[in-house]
Amino acid sequence: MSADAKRLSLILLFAPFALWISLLIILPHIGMVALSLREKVAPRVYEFGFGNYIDFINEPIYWNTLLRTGSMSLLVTVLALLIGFPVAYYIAKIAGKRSRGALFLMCLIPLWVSDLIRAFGWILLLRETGVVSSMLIWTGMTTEGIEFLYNDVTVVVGLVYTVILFMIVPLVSTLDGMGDDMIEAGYNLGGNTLTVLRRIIIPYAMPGIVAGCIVVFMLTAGSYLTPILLGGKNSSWFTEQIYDQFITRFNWESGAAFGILLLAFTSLVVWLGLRLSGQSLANTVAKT
Amino acid sequence: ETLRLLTWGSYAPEELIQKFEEKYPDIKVEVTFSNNEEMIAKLRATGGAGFDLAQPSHDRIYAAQLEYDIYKPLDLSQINTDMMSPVHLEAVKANTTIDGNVYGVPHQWGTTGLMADITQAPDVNGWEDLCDPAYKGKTSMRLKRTILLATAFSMGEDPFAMYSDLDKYQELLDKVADELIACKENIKAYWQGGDDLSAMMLSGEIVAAETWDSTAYKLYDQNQNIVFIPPETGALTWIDTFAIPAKGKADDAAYKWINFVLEPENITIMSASTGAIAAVNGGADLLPEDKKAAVNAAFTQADIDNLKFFANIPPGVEDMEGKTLEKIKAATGG
Amino acid sequence: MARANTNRALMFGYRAYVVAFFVFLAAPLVAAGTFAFNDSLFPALPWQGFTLDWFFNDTEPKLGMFHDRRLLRGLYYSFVIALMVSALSVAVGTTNAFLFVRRDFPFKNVFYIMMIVPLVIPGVILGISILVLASNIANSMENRFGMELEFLRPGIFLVVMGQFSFVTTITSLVITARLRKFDQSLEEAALNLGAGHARVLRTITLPFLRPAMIAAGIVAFLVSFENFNTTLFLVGSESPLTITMYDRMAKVGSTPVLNAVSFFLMVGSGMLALISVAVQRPPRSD
Amino acid sequence: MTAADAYDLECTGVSKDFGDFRAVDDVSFRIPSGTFFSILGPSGCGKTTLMRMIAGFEDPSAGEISIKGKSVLSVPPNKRNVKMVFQHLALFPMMNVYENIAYGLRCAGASKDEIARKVADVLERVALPDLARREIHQLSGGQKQRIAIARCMALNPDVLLLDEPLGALDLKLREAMKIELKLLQNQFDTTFVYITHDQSEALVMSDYVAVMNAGRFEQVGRPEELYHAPETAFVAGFVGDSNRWQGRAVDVQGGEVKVETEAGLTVVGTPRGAREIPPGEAVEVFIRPEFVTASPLDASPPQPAAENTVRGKVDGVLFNGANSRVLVRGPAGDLIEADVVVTGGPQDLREGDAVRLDWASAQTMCFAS
Amino acid sequence: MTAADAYDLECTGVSKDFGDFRAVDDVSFRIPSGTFFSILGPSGCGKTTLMRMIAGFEDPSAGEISIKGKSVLSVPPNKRNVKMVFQHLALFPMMNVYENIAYGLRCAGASKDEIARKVADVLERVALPDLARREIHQLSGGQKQRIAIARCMALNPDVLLLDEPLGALDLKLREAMKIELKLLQNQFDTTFVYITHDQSEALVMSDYVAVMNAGRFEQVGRPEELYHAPETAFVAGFVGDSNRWQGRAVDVQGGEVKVETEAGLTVVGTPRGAREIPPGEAVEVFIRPEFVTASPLDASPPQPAAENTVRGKVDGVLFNGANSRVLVRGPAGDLIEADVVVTGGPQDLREGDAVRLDWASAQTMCFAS
Ligand SMILES: Nc1ncnc2c1ncn2[C@@H]1O[C@H](COP(=O)(O)OP(=O)(O)OP(=O)(O)O)[C@@H](O)[C@H]1O
Ligand SMILES: Nc1ncnc2c1ncn2[C@@H]1O[C@H](COP(=O)(O)OP(=O)(O)OP(=O)(O)O)[C@@H](O)[C@H]1O
Ligand SMILES: [Mg+2]
Ligand SMILES: [Mg+2]
Repeated sequence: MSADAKRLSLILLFAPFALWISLLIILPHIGMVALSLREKVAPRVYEFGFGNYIDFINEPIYWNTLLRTGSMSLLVTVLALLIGFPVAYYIAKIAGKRSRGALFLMCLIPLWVSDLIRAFGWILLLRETGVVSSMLIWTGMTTEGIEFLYNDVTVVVGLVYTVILFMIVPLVSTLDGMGDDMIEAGYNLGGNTLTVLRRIIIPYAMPGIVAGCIVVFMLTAGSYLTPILLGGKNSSWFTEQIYDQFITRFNWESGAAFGILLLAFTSLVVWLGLRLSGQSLANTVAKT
Repeated sequence: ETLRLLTWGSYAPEELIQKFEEKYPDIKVEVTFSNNEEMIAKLRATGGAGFDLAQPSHDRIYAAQLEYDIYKPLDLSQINTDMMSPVHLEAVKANTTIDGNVYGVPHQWGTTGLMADITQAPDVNGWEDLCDPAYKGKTSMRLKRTILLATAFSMGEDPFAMYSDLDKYQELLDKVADELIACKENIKAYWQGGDDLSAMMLSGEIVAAETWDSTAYKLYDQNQNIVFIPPETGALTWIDTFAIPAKGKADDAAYKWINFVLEPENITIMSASTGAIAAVNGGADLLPEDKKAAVNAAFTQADIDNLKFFANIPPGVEDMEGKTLEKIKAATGG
Repeated sequence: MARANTNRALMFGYRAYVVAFFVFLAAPLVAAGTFAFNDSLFPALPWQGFTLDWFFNDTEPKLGMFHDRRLLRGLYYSFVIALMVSALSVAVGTTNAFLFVRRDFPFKNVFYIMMIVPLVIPGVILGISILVLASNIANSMENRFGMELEFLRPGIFLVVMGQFSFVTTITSLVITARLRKFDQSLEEAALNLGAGHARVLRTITLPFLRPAMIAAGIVAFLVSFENFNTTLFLVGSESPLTITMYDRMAKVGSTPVLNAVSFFLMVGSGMLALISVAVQRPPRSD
Repeated sequence: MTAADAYDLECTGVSKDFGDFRAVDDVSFRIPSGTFFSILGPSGCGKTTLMRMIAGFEDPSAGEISIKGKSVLSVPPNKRNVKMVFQHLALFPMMNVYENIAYGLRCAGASKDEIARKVADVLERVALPDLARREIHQLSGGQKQRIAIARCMALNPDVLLLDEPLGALDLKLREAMKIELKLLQNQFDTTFVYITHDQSEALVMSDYVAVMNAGRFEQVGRPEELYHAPETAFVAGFVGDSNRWQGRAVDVQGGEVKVETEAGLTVVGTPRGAREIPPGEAVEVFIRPEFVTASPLDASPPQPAAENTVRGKVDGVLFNGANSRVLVRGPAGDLIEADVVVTGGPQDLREGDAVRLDWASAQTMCFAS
Repeated sequence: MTAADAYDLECTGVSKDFGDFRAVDDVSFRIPSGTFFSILGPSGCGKTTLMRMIAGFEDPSAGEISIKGKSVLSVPPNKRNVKMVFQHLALFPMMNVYENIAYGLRCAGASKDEIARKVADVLERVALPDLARREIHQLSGGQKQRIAIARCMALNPDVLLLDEPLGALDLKLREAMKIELKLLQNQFDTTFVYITHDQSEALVMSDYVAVMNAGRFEQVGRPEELYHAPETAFVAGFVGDSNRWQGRAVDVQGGEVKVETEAGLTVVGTPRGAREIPPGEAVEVFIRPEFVTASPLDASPPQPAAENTVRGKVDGVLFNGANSRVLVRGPAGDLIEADVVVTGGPQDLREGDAVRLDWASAQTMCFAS
């Protein structure tokens, strides 16, 4: 191929990528930053300023919600890791060749339906007159219906449910790449189960763990339906604030500011996480 | 040609649409369900495009039009205004006229009040009863501006009167917020739409709630113990209107639809679906029989005289109310 | 099996845990699906008997999903949108794969990270940022030139763009992974055997990528079909199914017809998922 | 000290079934202290399975395994003092060289100083003292090899197991590592059990070699024994190169067998192996190329006739320095290989030359088949 | 027909630079029709790069490449009648055997019948006539190899290039394929250019071998020439095994050099290579193990003294059948290898035996270094 043809084909290949990233990702975010810096002073009159951000700082409701969203997302991430890791390990290392694929597929089942249906399913199960409560009454463990919905525990459970696949998938794929001989070498050299887990399996799976955690954290912090539907009167999730600003209060300017804040906040957490674990975005998320 | 309706759930019953399409075979009707806030939000985003007919409440047109210019003036000559009950027509016109242009005409009206299962909660008759510890964990309300206004009324204030003095209104809102936060523990959940409310009520998970009268009537159908109760301080009354988005592309079809649903036999079908009363002369008589019974069971003449119509929302108030609602939502209750 | 000290009790507990996990995974779906067959107006206990009305009945109040025009229309829009999104994102994913696997250019790593980033941006933010940009452009075009750019207003186009913006990351990663496994000497071998570049692409490279492209397309289709967060802000009057269902739930009243739709979707996506597994499975050597 | 103590490793009647497939079938052997012991066999014959039982990763279905005279069947793998070098080495990629070697010492609870001392010591002994801080991916193939061995040797194992550790290396390096491994074993003076399917590795390095086939040991012996006195046809064919013919015994007398091969050649050989060869029996005949003398028909004076003589034509000369060979097409149309010396001079055999092949019956091994 | 036509492939002064790294440096050679020509060199010496230039996948930075006497520099790779067998064969996994072979014919626009006929024909010639409908993954390693060759040969190339095609095969199969490849080349009578870093492959199969190092051709010649008369130290070391010492020429006379090695040994050898060896010059000395005779010190009657004699002790016996070897620790403490015959009898050398090593000066190659 001649140099010119090479250059031309490079440009042709680069164009869709550039259009996609610049028109759909970069420009919209710049636009959002710009919008968030507009202060509304009167109907149809706006000024440049940081008013929307100042409002955010001055109003504890807002930053409390952001912190709450962040900390609950972290909790969900940790839980998803703790619950998902043994399952991923089972799929990758203990299940037979044949059942491995089947189990992996079963993990993906919840992906087949939308958030909405999943939350809907949980509501049917957990409401006061729902399946679980009815079962408890039927078995005589309680006489009155119990309301499982509308509390933080349910929200966390629902969120863990929604995101756990995104933890399991990268974990399975990194653990899959670890030869059995690595683990056997760990035992052979005298390690017990705990040592092997702590010194060999977990360090090896680190890129997968970090990738899973990043995706799970971002998805949780950005989720909307699950906390709203399962949290009921006590949900207050930051995406809901954004939604309210945009939709129920038509206040795009502060909605945009909130969006930027959410993005900045979650990015900060992810960056810290990468820092602490000594990984980089390219060798974790990209690999899996 | 397509008529794209932006309206409330149940404001476009399948039966009527089919009938309409039979009558005008070249028009197809597409419906998007929405609520007051979303209607404005959607039309704001599109600059008034994307829909051909919207149905916001009468108090939500003026400010939105001033701020975002999302509706086009109505051509009253194309609308069969003679059918409409003059009281409602004039009320709506008064609320939606800007620079001499009229932006809305009435369609249906209804109230927001209370609903209770009288066997479980026999003495609910004021907004404050939703916070009665006797019904702890068994009541519900909708966390929207309606409940702010209702609570203000139940505290003996008149929020509409304070719209002219926003500082005073803010004070009132703060008091209302305290009240509602205190009440939060009593609430099972805030309902979002007619459905979850119905489900909770029918299943007996709650025994009393704020409600749209239409929802209450529907439940009355299924369980005669569930009745609509106009609160002592007066049921809050809304009128849903017709308004044409600024960039609607099927005005003709829109007018046809308006006139079509104002025809008496169609009103009955419509009201059967919405549970609300058409804003036409003798609207209540055009209700289906069962609904009529429910209305009659719910309202005495005194209640009707006590109706509180929503006043226009001046600019800025929406923000104040929004923040108050967020505060209530974020407060950690039970 | 990579375990030493296989303690029977421990293994039993472990297996039980895994089983419990899968029960947890399946529970809400089973619940949502099962109530589709409950002969009641509300998706709740008690069980009133088995019925298929919520699929096939054609009269109110038990209007079955196959006779519910709005649901069907939602389904149709979802389908159209998902098709467009998967076609577009697979196409761009493929060019991205070639770009990042085959080409060298300055700042490649930075661009590669940029390619991944959309995956971790909350969907809500993607939705609103695109909405904001599109309406800004549309408004200013209108104010300056009096041009009405309808497609920049909420509607199918923006929904497609919004979903495309992050789905493309997924398809790019899937196809890139496959292309990395491609042994470039296959292309050279084809050239060596006398094929021109276009023919090599058509007969060697694309057939090799095809399983990944199909799988990526299916994933894109499913993700698009289910997407709520991004779509919510960009939807116009043509609501896809999830939005229709949400409206139904929140604004009208959920009847078991929603369960019927859920059941239908589970079956549909299940089949798609199986297809994607089937195409990705390497041929058995025997 | 009991007699059993003299053996580092002892297996008695060890079998392993996977479902109804028997991977290892009644294997017994014992290895004296300080020996380099190889297990040689084709792919899939059960070598790895046997080794994994010794290391404790599989439980035998039957039989007994003892180390230093003590049964280890109930000892978990991390408590057995048998260390293993894995086929792909299984160095931990997330640790550097130092940490890889220190891992086992840490597990054993050694103190920090002790670890540092032992790691330095073992690195010294594998002649890589400066590599402690290297990451694994920075090592060459041969260095990785030695680190994998060092990691095990730091723990002073009773027995070191090596599962085809040279399989992944390239040709030249493999040659060099063969000698190096042997020297390392000498140096550490530990019992090595070495698995391979490459006969030249087994022959070159080992004190004893066990030839394994389909789960069973066919023969255990010193390399020379296996090469010169194979007890089964399998061993004769698997160890070293051979011309190999199928045939039928036509006459048996005086310790010699006369065989007619399928291609129609008649050869005289000696019966080998445990089974008698009655006349008429189907036999396999093996003759190593180095025992076949090839001489130009015309030039050479007739040699003192060997028991077997065949005339043919050179079909090809495979020059390979000291290991050169000719392919001769015999009268029956079959190819016979014979080692020759190629000096580049005029006396060398060339393609198309007529040749005579001679070999002795003593070196012609016949097995009942 | 011009003289150049007699050469299928001709390279003149070909060089290739990657950035400022020169991968191929001024290489010239020509290959007569129908020859098996090997390029032998260590990893990274530029073999693949040279071959890719011939196939047209890289453009030379300088020089000329002609096929059948015509320059092909401006001919794109898909138009050159030079076919290539890739290291990992590059069979198309999504096509079956038939389609793989048909691919090139289709590109050339052959008719359906013609394709069917040619595919059947070439499959016949590689002795796999029944495999047309097999999928690639159903083939064994050796079969794949032959299909890859068939795929090229179906197109009647002027030259077939093979880039280490045996590299991926396992040991036993590689041995068998060596002979098979040679026979195939005979059969097709096409010029083969074969790349390898395995000297035994190059020696066994080739008519001519070019030894390549660091981008340059060190020597081109028949296998025996390279083995017995290497022109450079590199060739002497790379082709065949050798004992190799660094040293210094202390005396040069009568076509012989006396060298003192670094370890302190004194050896007499003959100067080789183009460069003169003046006294005092640093030299490298090579002696092949098969030219070193090892005899037990006590037992054997003194042989007619060779020019070089050393006494030592056996450090190890590397038994490998006909290719057995002893490692002898010489007086200077260095190890010397000598080929021996190990029969398993009492006369065999054993570890610890005192031995005498003898070798002739004629076979002791000295190069100025
Ligand atoms: N876990 C297992 N389950 C069932 N069969 C097995 C298992 N492990 C090994 N086998 C079978 O046992 C036989 C012996 O396997 P093993 O790995 O011991 O062979 P090997 O001699 O090491 O071969 P290679 O030289 O290829 O490594 C093989 O046929 C293999 O398929
Ligand atoms: N595209 C390239 N860019 C830069 N350097 C290259 C390129 N291709 C090859 N080289 C360098 O050129 C040298 C020769 O490479 P080449 O692949 O020809 O070696 P080789 O002799 O085939 O080795 P091997 O036996 O390992 O295949 C190597 O040092 C290699 O790193
Ligand atoms: Mg093995
Ligand atoms: Mg190469």
